[in-house]
Amino acid sequence: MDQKFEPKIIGFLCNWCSYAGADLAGSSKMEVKPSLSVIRVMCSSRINSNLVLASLLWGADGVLVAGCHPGDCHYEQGNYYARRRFALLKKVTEILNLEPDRLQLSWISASEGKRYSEVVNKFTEDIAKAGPNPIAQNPKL
Amino acid sequence: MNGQIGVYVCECGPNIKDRIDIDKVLEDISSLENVKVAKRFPLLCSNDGKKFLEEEIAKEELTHLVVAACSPREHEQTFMTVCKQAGLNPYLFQLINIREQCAWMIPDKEQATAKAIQYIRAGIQRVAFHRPLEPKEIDSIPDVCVIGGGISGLETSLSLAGKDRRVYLVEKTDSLGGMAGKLSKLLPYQGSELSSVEAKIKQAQDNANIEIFTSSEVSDVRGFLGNFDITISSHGESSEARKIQAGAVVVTTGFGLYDPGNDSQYGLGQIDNVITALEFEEMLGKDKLLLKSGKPPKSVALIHCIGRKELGYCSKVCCLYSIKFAHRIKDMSSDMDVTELYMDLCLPHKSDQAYFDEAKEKGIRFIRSGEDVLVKNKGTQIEVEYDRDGQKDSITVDMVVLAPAMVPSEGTTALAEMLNIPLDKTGFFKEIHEILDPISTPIEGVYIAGCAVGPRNIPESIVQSQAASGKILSSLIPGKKIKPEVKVSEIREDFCTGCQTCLSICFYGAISYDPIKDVSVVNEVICRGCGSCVGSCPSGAIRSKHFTYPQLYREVLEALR
Amino acid sequence: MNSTQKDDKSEGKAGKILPAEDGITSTIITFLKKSLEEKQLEAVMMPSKIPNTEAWTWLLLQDESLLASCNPLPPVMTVQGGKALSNVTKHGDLHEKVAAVMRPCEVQAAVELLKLKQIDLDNIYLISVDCPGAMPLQDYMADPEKTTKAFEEAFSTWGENESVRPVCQICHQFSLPLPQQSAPSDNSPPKNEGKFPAADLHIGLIGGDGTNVFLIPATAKGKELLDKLDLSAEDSMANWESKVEEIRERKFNKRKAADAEWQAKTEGVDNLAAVFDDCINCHNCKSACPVCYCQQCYFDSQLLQFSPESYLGRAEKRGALRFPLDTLLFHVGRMSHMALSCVSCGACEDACPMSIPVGQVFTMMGNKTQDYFAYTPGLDRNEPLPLQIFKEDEFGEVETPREGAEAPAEETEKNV
Amino acid sequence: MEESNVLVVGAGVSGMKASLMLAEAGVHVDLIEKDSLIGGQTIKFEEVYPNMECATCMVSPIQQDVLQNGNIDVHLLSEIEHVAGKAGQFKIKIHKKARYVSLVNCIGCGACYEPCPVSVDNTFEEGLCQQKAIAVACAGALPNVPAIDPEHCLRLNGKDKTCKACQEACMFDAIDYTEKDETLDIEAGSILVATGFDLFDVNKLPQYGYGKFPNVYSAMEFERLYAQNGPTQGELTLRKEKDLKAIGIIHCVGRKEMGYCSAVCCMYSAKFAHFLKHKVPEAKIFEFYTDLCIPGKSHQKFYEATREKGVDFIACEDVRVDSQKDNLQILYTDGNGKESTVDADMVILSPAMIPGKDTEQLSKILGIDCDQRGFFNSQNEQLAPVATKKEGIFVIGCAEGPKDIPDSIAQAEASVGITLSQSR
Repeated sequence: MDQKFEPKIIGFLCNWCSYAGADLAGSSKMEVKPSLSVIRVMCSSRINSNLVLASLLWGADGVLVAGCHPGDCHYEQGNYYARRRFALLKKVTEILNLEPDRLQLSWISASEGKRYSEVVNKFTEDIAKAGPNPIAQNPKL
Repeated sequence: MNGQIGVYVCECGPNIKDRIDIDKVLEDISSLENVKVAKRFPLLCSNDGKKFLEEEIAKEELTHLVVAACSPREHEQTFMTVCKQAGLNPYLFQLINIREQCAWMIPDKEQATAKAIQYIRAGIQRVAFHRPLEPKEIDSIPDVCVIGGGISGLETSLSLAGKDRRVYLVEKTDSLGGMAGKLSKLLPYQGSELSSVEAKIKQAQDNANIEIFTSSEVSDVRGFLGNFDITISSHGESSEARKIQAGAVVVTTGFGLYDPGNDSQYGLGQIDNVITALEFEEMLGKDKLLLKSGKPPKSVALIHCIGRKELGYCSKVCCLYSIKFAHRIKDMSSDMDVTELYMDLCLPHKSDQAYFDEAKEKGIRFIRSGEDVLVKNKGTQIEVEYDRDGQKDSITVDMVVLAPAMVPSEGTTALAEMLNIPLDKTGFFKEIHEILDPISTPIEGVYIAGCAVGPRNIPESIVQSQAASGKILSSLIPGKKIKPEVKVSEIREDFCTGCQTCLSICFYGAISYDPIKDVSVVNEVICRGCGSCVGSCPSGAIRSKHFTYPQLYREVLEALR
Repeated sequence: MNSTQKDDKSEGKAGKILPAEDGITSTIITFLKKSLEEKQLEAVMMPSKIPNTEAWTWLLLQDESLLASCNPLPPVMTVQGGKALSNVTKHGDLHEKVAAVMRPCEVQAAVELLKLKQIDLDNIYLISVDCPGAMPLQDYMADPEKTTKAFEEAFSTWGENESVRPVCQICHQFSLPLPQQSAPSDNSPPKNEGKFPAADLHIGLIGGDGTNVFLIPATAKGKELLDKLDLSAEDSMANWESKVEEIRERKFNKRKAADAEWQAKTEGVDNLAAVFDDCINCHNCKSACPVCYCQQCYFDSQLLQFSPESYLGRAEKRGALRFPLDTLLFHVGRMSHMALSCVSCGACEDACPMSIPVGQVFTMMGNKTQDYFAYTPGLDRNEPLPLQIFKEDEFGEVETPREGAEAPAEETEKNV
Repeated sequence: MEESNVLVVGAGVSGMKASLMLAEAGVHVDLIEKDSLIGGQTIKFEEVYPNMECATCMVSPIQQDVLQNGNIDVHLLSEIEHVAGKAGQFKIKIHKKARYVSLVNCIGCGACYEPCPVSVDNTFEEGLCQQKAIAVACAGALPNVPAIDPEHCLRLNGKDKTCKACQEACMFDAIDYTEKDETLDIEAGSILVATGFDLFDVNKLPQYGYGKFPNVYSAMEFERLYAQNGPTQGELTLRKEKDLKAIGIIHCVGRKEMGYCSAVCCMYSAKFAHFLKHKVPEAKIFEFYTDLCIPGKSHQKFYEATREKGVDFIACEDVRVDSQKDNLQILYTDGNGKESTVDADMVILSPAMIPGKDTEQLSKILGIDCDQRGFFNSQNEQLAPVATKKEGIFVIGCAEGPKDIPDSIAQAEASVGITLSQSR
């Protein structure tokens, strides 16, 4: 594995809380690792295994799904459904040991710029420790 | 596609210029397929910038626009307006956030530049899959159906009815006025409740634009904001159901009162001269306080919070009307001995405490009695046992008045099911957002006001009724069409298998099932575009406009390059 | 969401014992004939052998005479019964009373499809039959006679049998289905906690030594049918029950072992990839799967078709890109779509031209995910599908915790 | 008459909601706000009861909508100077203070803060941190444009007429020292007054030891101390370094003096306990109250949930704060008249809501009454709660009296209801 491995992480952020939190991190000039590529969606409940799994199997070193804290969802219940779907996918990858630790679900509110930077930087560190996603290496996939 | 995409990078003064090597960015992307031009500009959100973009769109005959600048939350609207003015569909545009989420959070210029390039490439990929979206316009009916003819329903109807807006006021009982009509005096101050309510009833009856249905109930509601089909059926078996159309529905069905039950600790129905607040109001109405024996009482105990423990909430108004009772008793005969037994005094309005202080000055006794009050027979009198900070104590009186908690009015559950709106754990109607939107429900065009939503006093109920009117008057304007959300979900019939998973998930009831085609259908007027349904659909039959799979996948793939 | 209303009778503790003088099959056929003759049923749907061939198929028959060629327990499962029934009733119920005689896993599939609005059971009597398992389709095609013999052997002994399909060897739902056990640690099979059983009527064969058939009403509907046929009785089912318990115990432990084995075999990217090495992307497993109900599969759709550049890009990163493409995305994706509804019927494995043990892998995945969500597919008609509901406070373990805080969901009482 | 234009005074959550509804109805709105940003008090809260929702997440979309709405003109640093005319045709003079920073040119990069030589207490942050003489009130302030504080700016207060540090740092020539206060003339059919509330000055009650003991905090100070977007980014770093083993929250501070209950203190005090149970789960938390005012259907549940977390609610009277060595001491008299004491490392005072300081003056300008407590008076507290004795003028939210956010919003929506219904 090359020395300075820069993880490629996909981050699905909900428009109302997490994306706003990311903006706040930026406007507060907090340092956030460039590893994460933000993809904005209206609500975390837009996200399902079709998107997360594809990202993982196409070589993402990590996938982050982020939304409003439970109870804060701009659409009232979206993040509860998102959590159930994520729980299932996470379980499936755990059972197959298909890089489950590369999938993460975090609640980040619009005022949590600090938390956003912490979540992203921590996730990046963990992934960096874990190394590149072996799936991305495997020519059979 | 052979599109002509224009890419414009905003220097944003030093903010982007100093932290991102814009020339490198331009060099990288200008070579990309479908990119017609790639340029930089000092400040695109400035008037010069907007003018510049507008000219570029025309000059370069752009089919798509990509702007790399600040967060969409800052200026997406700004640039979409520019597109409109330049005659380009504003949804064929993508704003790339290279300031907040790039320049400002990545100190290393090289890294920041690389990130910017990646985001812009993704944007170029994505925008190629954008579809032009046109705002829809739907006709709407301004008329309103108000369910419940209490003070809230009356207030709502009166503030809504007008030359170009009919109101259908449906009341279950045979008369208007509701609970407030049963009260003897305003609280806390002078002026007769009755007269004010009667005045409103009169106004409603005289208003040609208000059609009143007493002894009637709404038996069926279909449709959506601006277009409800409603059936009103009268109790009298003779008369047939009446079908009306309305643009909105306001639920003002009020409340019921907690029944302590006959064998309860309060001795209601067991012990003479133990009565409920409502019965007491009737006495006050007649200005006669009499015991069963026909003699006037010498002492009265008013017990607060009946049922609070069981129900788990405070009914907000009991403390104050109990104090009102005490005042009235003292006004009738100042030598009468009056005691109030309360758990915690709830005096949340600015004038409440003064009213309470006056009561104390009049010599009314207040005892913090805790939850466990026991009412017992004591010869011709009544003994009330209570627990005062751990010490048992008791008083003996001639009359006991119970202040029962407010509970949801009967029929609430059935009505909620008919309207497809939720109830909360207390059984009252649930606001769509308890803090920000206390009048609305998940079903757009269906509003809730007054004690149907929870315990409230009269002014609060009136405020809520006026608020419901505000909601309707600002959204359902005669002759004006409704403009629903544009970025909504859309179901592709050829994919849909009719499993109706999306129906069970949509919080706003925007999805219905078409049994003939055996597919689910999104009502774009109701859909708010969250995309929950899209996430729930395994076959990908639902497309969330502007956040489609192809669009998101292009971003993913670009990130993984 | 839906409240789990319990049916009056949850488990067939009592029922009717039919003596099977001239064989079990004909006893069952006679019972169905009787129901048709007495117009308690208008039609019967069950497997039948096409005359002068070895082919098995489903018949929706009204003409009693055709019953002769039918068999409630064919040696193979050519088409999953739930799927067959869905074909018939996808667009509304049959307006006449019809009995569908199927294997328990087929009944479970039917109920799962009911929840997915792909089937209508209003006028259907679901009749399940104790199932010794089915033979691998390949074996049967290779040598029908031998395979049929082997099946009859399994059928008569109900003992360990290596010749039935692997998923059948470890199937603990071979009789009246029971709820998924929610505590995977516990190694004893679950007891039925009075959930609404999948079938209306169950035909017990186990413990009858081939001389007795047990008619066990499982729902009010099933009971009513027996009443109308004057077959209501309170005969003890003790024999059947005890034997079923015993077999269930055995098979359940086998299943646990197999689950562990398959988890090990699929552990990690390389192992998992190896299992699906031979996949030719024909998607037969999907087509044969009863609970893969989508008419247009996401993984066949153009949503997953990209520009040549992007494929080149992927090839570049990996050094090579395998075609058929995204085999794992398809299989793991399919798991995440339907594992919670998988009834371990093995139809997929039978359908695989490359003999990939797809049925066994999915069974393992089904068992484990269903444990996690404490959900049993196709058992309780009132039990909502796990992905259509939520609790405000659950699955905290999958969230990154808020520093110095308990799971946010616990923050306060919320009304829903 | 057709409603042409409405003046909304105060851009708190009530004022913003009312403005948006009117705009939706096609009515033009002039929204004036005396501060340099919109959002009012709500944006200072980390979370709001009873569902502990993130206030920023709730309010920032509303702020965005207001700023981007074509029918709403927002005038910041502005106050009403004079009102003439009557309903349907009010003529209003607005005094608009100079911001010295152009809302058009400035893009909120913040490059100007650094070079400014002057540091002053950040009032938005309750003085818990410093800010420069040119600054935005807080992270994420909307509009995201700083203002110069003429009182402290060396150039503007004359201490150093040559200083132009910020101007030099600005790449967008957004800064103009010559900008002057101006007077706007606005015509409006109706006026909605949503000027909100202030909090009782805890300095006036020495018995609570505020100012004397550093670790006695006011409620609003605590809100900012806890806030993720606050001066400490949510870290509970006290004025006097101390690890929190016991915290006392004192309700009804100023209730006796003001003569009314503020309706919200019990709930937000319980909310504080929630916060603290998250941050310092092992710490003991005491709530000192006279009467629990938790009206409405969901509040008691919240209170009970708080108790279940082990928070100690004590009904008591005449509470005082003293100190023992480096410990704070809370003395009180319980229900049976018994004197007791509790040690604490931190004390939070929940002060009464009081009328905004300009209320009386504004009432004179508008020609409407105040009640004896100094809040605006409505026409009829029972039957016309948001109307005033003067037709066309409405009071909404806490300007009319203490209330929580939903009640304020209901009043905002109600005032729109009446305005529109009368303008038909």
